[in-house]
Amino acid sequence: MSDRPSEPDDDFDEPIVAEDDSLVLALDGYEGPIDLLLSLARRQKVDLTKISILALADQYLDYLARARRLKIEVAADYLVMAAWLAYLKSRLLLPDEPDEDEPSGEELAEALAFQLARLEAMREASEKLLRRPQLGRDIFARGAPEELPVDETPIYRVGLYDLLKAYATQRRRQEPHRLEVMPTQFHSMEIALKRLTALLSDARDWRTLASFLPPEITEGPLWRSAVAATFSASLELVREGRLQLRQDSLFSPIYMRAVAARSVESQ
Amino acid sequence: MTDIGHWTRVVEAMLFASAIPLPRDAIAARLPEGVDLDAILSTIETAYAPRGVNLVQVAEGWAMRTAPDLAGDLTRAETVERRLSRAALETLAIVAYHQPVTRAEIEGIRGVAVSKGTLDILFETGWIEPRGRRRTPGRPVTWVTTPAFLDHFGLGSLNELPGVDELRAAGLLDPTIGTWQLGETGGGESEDGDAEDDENDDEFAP
Amino acid sequence: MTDIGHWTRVVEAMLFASAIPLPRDAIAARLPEGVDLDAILSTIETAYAPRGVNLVQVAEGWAMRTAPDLAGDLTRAETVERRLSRAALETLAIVAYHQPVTRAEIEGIRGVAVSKGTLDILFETGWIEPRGRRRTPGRPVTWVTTPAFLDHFGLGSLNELPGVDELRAAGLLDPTIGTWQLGETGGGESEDGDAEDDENDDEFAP
Repeated sequence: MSDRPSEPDDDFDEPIVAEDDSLVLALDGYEGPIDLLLSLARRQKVDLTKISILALADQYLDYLARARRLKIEVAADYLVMAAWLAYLKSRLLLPDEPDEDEPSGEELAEALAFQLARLEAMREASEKLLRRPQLGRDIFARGAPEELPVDETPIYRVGLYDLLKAYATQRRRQEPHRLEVMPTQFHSMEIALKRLTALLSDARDWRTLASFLPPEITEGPLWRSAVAATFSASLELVREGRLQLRQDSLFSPIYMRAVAARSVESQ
Repeated sequence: MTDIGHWTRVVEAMLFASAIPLPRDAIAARLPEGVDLDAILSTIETAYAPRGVNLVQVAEGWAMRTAPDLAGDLTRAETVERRLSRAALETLAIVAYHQPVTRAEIEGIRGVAVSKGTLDILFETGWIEPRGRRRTPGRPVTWVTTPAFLDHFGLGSLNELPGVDELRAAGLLDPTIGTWQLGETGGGESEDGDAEDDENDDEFAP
Repeated sequence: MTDIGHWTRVVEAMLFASAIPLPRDAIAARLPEGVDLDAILSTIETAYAPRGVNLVQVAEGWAMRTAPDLAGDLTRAETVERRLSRAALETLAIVAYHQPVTRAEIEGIRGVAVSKGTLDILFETGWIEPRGRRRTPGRPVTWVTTPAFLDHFGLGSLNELPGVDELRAAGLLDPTIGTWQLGETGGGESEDGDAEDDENDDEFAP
């Protein structure tokens, strides 16, 4: 079991292998610019809180420059970071202009150092967590848990209303039932025919069937019956030669227009 | 419980963590040669004998089990809320309104068979009880409601159960089925007559 | 191991019966009043300390667990151990130490986007879960660790996270410092109380 703690460390292999200057460039191994910065910072071999951000910025820019010289493809976020670090460098090297809105170069550097330290802390923390004995791997729970007996006393929450309702329900079931059909509201063909005929004089151009419907009817069974009635009425008018119908394809809107009075006369 | 040998601890942990009783051979297979397993099992058995958990030998092997004498103290009394089935509720109502009533009579009123379980559940609630027998062939048991029934439903006496007229007045006898309108649901409600002690009002509802 | 009190045996049996940690209150609920549960737990803890099975305080409760030093001698569970990626482990640590934390905040700390799959894996493992939302624009979900996480890593509470006191003292768990300095995402992400009585909370409430 003493071999246990070292095991998870493989996960944390760093892409930088060499100690000396001939550092191996492998951007693929990094999870973004911050990860690369952290790796470079570790190479300074100092407490992260005492790190030289200026030196770090130089190392990063140098690293990217080499990567580009070697024609290694560099993702955009690395370049964004490079630009930002170059900016940070300039802010650190040049005297700060008193500007209340912008943080000073030192503040920016501090914030970056903080972020590196915080990420490093989380990495260490995750390693420490992994080194703990884990349930199901190093330590075990009871394999055959026993259910503790429970003595259940049922209680029924029933109110007087439920009781009476139940009685009424079952009584009603014994009684004869009547099916009652309520008067139905619908739009008759007679009404539709009347309406359509009245509107016919204004319908020289193609108009959709829907535009002939009474505007106050917008939905429900009444609307459906109005559509059906109007359509039937239109067929009647077509039969009489007073109306033309057109539908461009299956289920597409139905258009109608009045047949010009002249042609009616000519019939 | 001091000076416990390493392999005793390992066997203890194995027995604890195993999902199934461990046959002696299965334990032995995981120990180095020369370890006296029988002595270990005996040690553990003795150590746990007075405790809340014991090492027991079952058909399949060795296992740790909570001590059987503790069952009573480990049992937790719990009240669970249950719903009365509709059948039970209707049966209860019929007993209340028609008592004393036999099972066959309840079935006659409900129009369906009443399972014995339904009466059992109601008996268990303490709301109904058998009282006497009909002087008819088979001498069937008759059922009545109990004082606990009156108590639970807040009734002073059976006379306080509302009559059929009152049920109707409260709208409880209104049929909700039997009305139909094109394309609409739940449209109109209509009155329905009561067959027994009311004149039938057979006109259509307004 | 002699002269064990009756209620000690009962508590012992309860602890052995359960595979998951029992909150102190859950144990107390099954005991009569006047039983000194803390003394009992302490007695059991001491009695089992040298044994192959120990009483430990995990996940805000008490549980019997095999002794950690026996890990090497016990057969590993048959289940394939889940190898979490480095990204998942880091994310887990960040949730554990910074909870409640939004995905954007995790990304701010890690400096890279957190793929949805990473949170899903941890959620599926049962170690993290969403709890509540930040009262910031977009009302992002916040993540916390579960009792199963504490149980798995043998932690009594979040205060037992390795090095948590030092990290807190060093200000590294301070949520007010965001990632504004990189001019990237997460600029608007600021700490906000989870208190229910925050003003302007409810306008985005579902």
